[in-house]
Amino acid sequence: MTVATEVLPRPAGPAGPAAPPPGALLLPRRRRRRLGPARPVPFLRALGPLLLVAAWAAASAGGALDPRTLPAPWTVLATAGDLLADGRLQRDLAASLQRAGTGLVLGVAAGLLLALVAGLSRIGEALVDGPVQVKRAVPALALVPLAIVWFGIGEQMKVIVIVLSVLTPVYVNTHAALRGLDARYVELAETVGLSRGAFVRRVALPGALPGFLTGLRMAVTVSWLALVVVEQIGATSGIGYLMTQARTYGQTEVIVVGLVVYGLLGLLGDHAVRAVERRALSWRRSLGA
Amino acid sequence: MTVATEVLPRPAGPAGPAAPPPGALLLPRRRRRRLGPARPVPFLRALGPLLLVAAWAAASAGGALDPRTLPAPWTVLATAGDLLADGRLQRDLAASLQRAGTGLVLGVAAGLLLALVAGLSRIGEALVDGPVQVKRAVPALALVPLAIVWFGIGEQMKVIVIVLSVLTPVYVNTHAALRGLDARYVELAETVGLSRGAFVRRVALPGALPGFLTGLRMAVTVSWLALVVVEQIGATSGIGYLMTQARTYGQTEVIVVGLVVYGLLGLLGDHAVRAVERRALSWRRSLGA
Amino acid sequence: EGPAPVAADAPLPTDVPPGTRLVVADQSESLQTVLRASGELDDLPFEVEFANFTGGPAILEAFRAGAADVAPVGDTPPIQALVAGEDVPIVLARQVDPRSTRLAVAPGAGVDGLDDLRGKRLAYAPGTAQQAIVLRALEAAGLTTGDVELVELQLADFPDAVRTGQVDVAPLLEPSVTRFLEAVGDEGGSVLPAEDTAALSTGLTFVYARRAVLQDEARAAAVRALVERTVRAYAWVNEHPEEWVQEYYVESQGLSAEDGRRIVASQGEVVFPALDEALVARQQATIDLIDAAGELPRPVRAADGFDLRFGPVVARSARAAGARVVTAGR
Amino acid sequence: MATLAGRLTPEPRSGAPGPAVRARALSRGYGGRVVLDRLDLDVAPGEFVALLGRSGSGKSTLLRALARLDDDTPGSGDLDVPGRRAVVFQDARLLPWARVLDNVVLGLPGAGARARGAAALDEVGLGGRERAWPGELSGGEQQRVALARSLVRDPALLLADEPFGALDALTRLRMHALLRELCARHRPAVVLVTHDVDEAVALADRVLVVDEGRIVLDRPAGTDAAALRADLLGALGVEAPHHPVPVPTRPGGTP
Amino acid sequence: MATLAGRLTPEPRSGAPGPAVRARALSRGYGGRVVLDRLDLDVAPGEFVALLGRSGSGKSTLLRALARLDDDTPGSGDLDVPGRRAVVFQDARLLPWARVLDNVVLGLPGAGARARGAAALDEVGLGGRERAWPGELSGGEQQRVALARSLVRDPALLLADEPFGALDALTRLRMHALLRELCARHRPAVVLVTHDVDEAVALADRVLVVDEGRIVLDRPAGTDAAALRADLLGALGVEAPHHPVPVPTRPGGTP
Ligand SMILES: Nc1ncnc2c1ncn2[C@@H]1O[C@H](COP(=O)(O)OP(=O)(O)OP(=O)(O)O)[C@@H](O)[C@H]1O
Ligand SMILES: Nc1ncnc2c1ncn2[C@@H]1O[C@H](COP(=O)(O)OP(=O)(O)OP(=O)(O)O)[C@@H](O)[C@H]1O
Ligand SMILES: [Mg+2]
Ligand SMILES: [Mg+2]
Repeated sequence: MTVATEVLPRPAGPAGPAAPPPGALLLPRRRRRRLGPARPVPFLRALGPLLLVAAWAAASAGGALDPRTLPAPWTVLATAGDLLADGRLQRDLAASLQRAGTGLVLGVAAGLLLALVAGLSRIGEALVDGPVQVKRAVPALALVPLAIVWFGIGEQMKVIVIVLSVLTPVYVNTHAALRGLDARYVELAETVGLSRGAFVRRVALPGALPGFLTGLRMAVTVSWLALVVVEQIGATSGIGYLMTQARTYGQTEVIVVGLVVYGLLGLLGDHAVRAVERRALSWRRSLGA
Repeated sequence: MTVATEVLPRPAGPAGPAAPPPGALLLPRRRRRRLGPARPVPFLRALGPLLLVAAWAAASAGGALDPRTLPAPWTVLATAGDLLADGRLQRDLAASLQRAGTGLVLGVAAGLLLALVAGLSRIGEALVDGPVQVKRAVPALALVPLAIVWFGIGEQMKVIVIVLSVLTPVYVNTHAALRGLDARYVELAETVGLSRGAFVRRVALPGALPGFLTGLRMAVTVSWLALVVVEQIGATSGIGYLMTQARTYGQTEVIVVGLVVYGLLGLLGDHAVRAVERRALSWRRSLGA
Repeated sequence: EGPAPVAADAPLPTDVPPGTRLVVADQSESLQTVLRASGELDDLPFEVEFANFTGGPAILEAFRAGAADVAPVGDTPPIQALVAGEDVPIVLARQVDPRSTRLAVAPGAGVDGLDDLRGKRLAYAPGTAQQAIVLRALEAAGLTTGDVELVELQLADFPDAVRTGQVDVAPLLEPSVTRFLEAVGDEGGSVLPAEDTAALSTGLTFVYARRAVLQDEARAAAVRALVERTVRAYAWVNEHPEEWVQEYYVESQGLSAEDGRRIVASQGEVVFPALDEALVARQQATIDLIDAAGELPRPVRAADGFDLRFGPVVARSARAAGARVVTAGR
Repeated sequence: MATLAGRLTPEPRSGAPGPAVRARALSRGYGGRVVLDRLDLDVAPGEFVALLGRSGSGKSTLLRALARLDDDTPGSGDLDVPGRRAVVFQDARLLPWARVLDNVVLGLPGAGARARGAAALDEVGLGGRERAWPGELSGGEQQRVALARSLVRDPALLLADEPFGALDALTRLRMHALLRELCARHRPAVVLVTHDVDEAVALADRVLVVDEGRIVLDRPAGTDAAALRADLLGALGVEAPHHPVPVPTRPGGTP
Repeated sequence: MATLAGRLTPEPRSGAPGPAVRARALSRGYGGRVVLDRLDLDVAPGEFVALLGRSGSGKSTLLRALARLDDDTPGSGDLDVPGRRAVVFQDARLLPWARVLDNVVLGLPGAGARARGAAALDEVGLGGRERAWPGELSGGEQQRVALARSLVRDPALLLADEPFGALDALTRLRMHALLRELCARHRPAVVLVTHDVDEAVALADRVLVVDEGRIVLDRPAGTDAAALRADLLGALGVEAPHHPVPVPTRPGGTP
């Protein structure tokens, strides 16, 4: 017979091991799950990106990386410093943040709304789902000519293209989550006589929240990626514009500064949504919790 | 007191309403859910796209749509006919299908694997998650120069870029689903002494399947969208190439043929994954079932 | 850093050893098609691989990666290469009718000549020949970039933008010029007279090659052979415009024959500017123009971007094929 | 097993207060398998009916039909039920993302709802746990929250599917008392599924046993409890013990 | 409530067969609230222990600790348990995406596993439902599948959390018989949580009552059942009825 032995810390004190301690002692205990991940370790997530940067630095220093292909991290830092000293990076970031932010907010709202319409009624699904799938399948670049004709070349067009890009991951994930909502909760909602609005608020939305948040995580990066496309049109600032410009003249360091900014924003955005997720889904007892 | 009355069909026969029918009768009954969508209606999903096309046709016929902006459906059909007669559309489709298909298969496998690694171990997550988030945040266009340097300008590079694009939605969705896996099933797996492999096969994968399939639905379209980027480099065929070319010469009809092909492929791909979904998730009793 | 100066007198090798291979970064399959259509690909003394690219930046990236050896381009990508510190000297220049680029004016924009450009919105695409054209138009009108609104767009978006009045003026090529006039000609859309804008464009396109390739005996000889054949091929185009339209625009690019003819007609006769100091000066003028507009990240020298050893090769081949050799003016 | 009781009451349609529940020839089944077989059932307003039956005999299926939650289950028959229904499911069915109190007051209108909900929680012994997540409750606590959810409502028909199954004897008695109070206050028709014969005898006006999709025993409670108990156990296939056990009606401690 | 029993057996470490379960000063709690309060427990190999207690008294918490499933629950104490454990959870806990038979044989190695699983399903009265989805089963059927899952295993320690709660009297008796058979075959140590005093008395070698995180009653079963029954009900706060009820050991119908 296999016998596993576990010895937990006992309270310090005069009482020997035979005598029970004076009061119940609730100490945090180390998680030793055999399956599934261990307890989260703070900052461990930073390991991957740090290793990536370390490998990059090593390859650059060792000469394995042609600096014209991928400049060394310090070169990129220096370039970033120059761009900051110029005020260019700040200006471009501010412009892009505004565009991406506006597009993100509107796009997430639109995606959520469409997902609710399509997820909760057949006729809504019939009308909404196909067009969204088509939109999703169509390259943003190819929509630009239409967007120019219909919405001009100003901020409006840019925000609309971002909204359309952001909308789809939110829609797809929220819609799938709604469709996967446990039918037992819908039954419950019916028996307690929830109105449609209350059903959406109390059951549909919280139940689909995990899916929505996954969609949101994708939407955050998509809003940034769309900048590369929209800031090629009638823009004179923005991080996408900066990168297109730099690509024209092969300014690899500037491109890589842009990429690093994208990467950092991606990590930050993801981190932010995960923080929201942890709070909003604190009720969940799941593998990752 | 509100009294709802429901009258169901009775078996035809000599027995009047007072006498019970000769045997229990199991007839399909109309679903009348107050909350949540009604029973699925076949082909209803086609309504949205059909309306879209109808609106397009009406606007074209009525002169509301400038044919230079968006040619009429019949013009596009005629152009598609020409391209088919040429053999060009078939050739481009075949080339793209092969690229997208290879990239899709490899990318889905890679995304799934990485999601498992990151979802089931902390150290795996530390190593994998950050870099994938960074990758996800970085525009594909900006990766192309590096891809050229490392993988050349041939098919290999194209497939790798597609793989990288496809990987992320599969990863993000599967990872989120794994993390959301009900801890009670993990406990069960531990008490019945499942090995890690069996746990993945019997618990983790089936439990994360809904998320994975949502990721797959996005991956299918992403594999096509990536073509627009990769077929700008070293390609002389493919639907992305076709569209880039057409854009150079302002051949709006050809662009729209490309868009329609994209839209159709998007709908088809989505349909296919949903069909798989319906079968694979037949055990689910959910809102959308 | 910057590229090392060219040893102008170093002899250009002529022997192409067997097994020599060149990768040509083509654009829209133009070089490939002209060589094949004119029969110049037959009995080629070296192996060639054509890889198709879209846009100058992508080609530059391919050069940088060593994934391409030679490429045909417009007149500004070599400037970008210089700015980027890439050593890719020009080995062949070709010129079409500069009047092929027209300035299209949106309906109601109120532009009848270059003098009316002040305060207008001009379509602008950095890194393209059209960039220089717009800047030259401003120069000709005595304006600076501050006197107008430059609207940065992708080249492919120019026609839509000017047709719908998102910009007032945009440089267009065929077949867009004709389509533009068909679409909005009767609403007041127009193109400025060809004579007024003839001086804005150089009509130049180049073939350039990586320095490392030119420093390699075998591949330099192959480039030389490629230059000779390219010159002959374009001379063939001059003689066989209709076949060219069919082979290239219709067969390869999928345009209508009508559009193809329009393009070929607008381009006129292909001539070959001598690869000499005059051409270098002309290119330097373009560089200075862009630099003066504050659009160059750093000033560069045009002379660094030519391999003049190819000058005699081009001239000889052109004359032998019956094509005109011209001196670049300015 | 043969049908012991068909219980065909005369058509009450054209009278004043008809039955609260009226089912005629109610059939339901899954995948061709018949679960309810032309079942007839009347429950008068205010009547308390206990439903017993083997595991898998169709009790929950019947309750789901009475709750009109089985629109996608194949079947046939006539059914009249009141619109104001409350259901206690066999699983506690708490929304995992809503705190305990929010689960109790789910769908309750009015300003006083939360106060009533908190009072109900207190009554089921969960005062102070208002802000707990359902996942932080023990099995019996979850069941009591589900019970509290039906206590704060005012249904014309209460359908309860083994609402006391996970409770210890004392807690169970307290919950019985609460249920009786609810009945006294609002006089709903009640259909209670239970496996506990004594519970059925103690609480109900009438006891039914379901088997093979039909009602095989239908008896008023309250006359001869011992005989009823024996008959019930007999209908359920268990040899009855010799001595009937009166279930204590008052818990030992304070309620 | 005062501690009625501390049950401190002399240290058995240096003997031959030590206890199967040995817990010392086991404390567990959630968010600072103590649920298990320095609890000591020994279960001998092959011993059958029934665990009673009010709803929320910490029975499941104790079982989870014995199953070593509570590594993330704060607490302290010493615990020795065998490695080969089988657990029947308070919820049936079937994988919803696996068919019934796959749920039963989950993690079972060997070629004969499926045959044994099918046999176990047959024993719990679910022969023919092998390919059903868990969602298609009634509450009691799900519970029986969970029971079948533990019947096909050969544990040194069986932890069962109200495994019969959703079963009718007859089915419950049949399941008792199956559990007894399992015990006779493999002689596991058993800790069974139940709310049914009679069930505890009928099945267990020893009966414990948990209250306020401690064991307040620890008595061998089998001597005076009536007295034990009364004491148990007393410890649970219920006034005992006058006549003890012997639970029938044989079902009325054929098993
Ligand atoms: N969705 C379903 N699909 C197929 N069969 C089902 C479904 N739901 C219930 N059944 C079957 O119908 C029968 C009756 O189920 P029901 O839930 O009504 O039983 P019950 O009397 O409530 O049993 P229990 O006391 O175990 O809860 C069972 O055999 C069950 O397996
Ligand atoms: N995850 C948790 N977080 C906070 N409190 C918890 C948690 N799990 C259990 N509890 C609390 O601990 C106490 C003991 O719970 P436990 O599940 O052990 O009770 P139990 O004796 O099994 O009750 P029942 O008979 O109702 O199942 C309960 O009051 C419960 O609310
Ligand atoms: Mg049931
Ligand atoms: Mg419990």
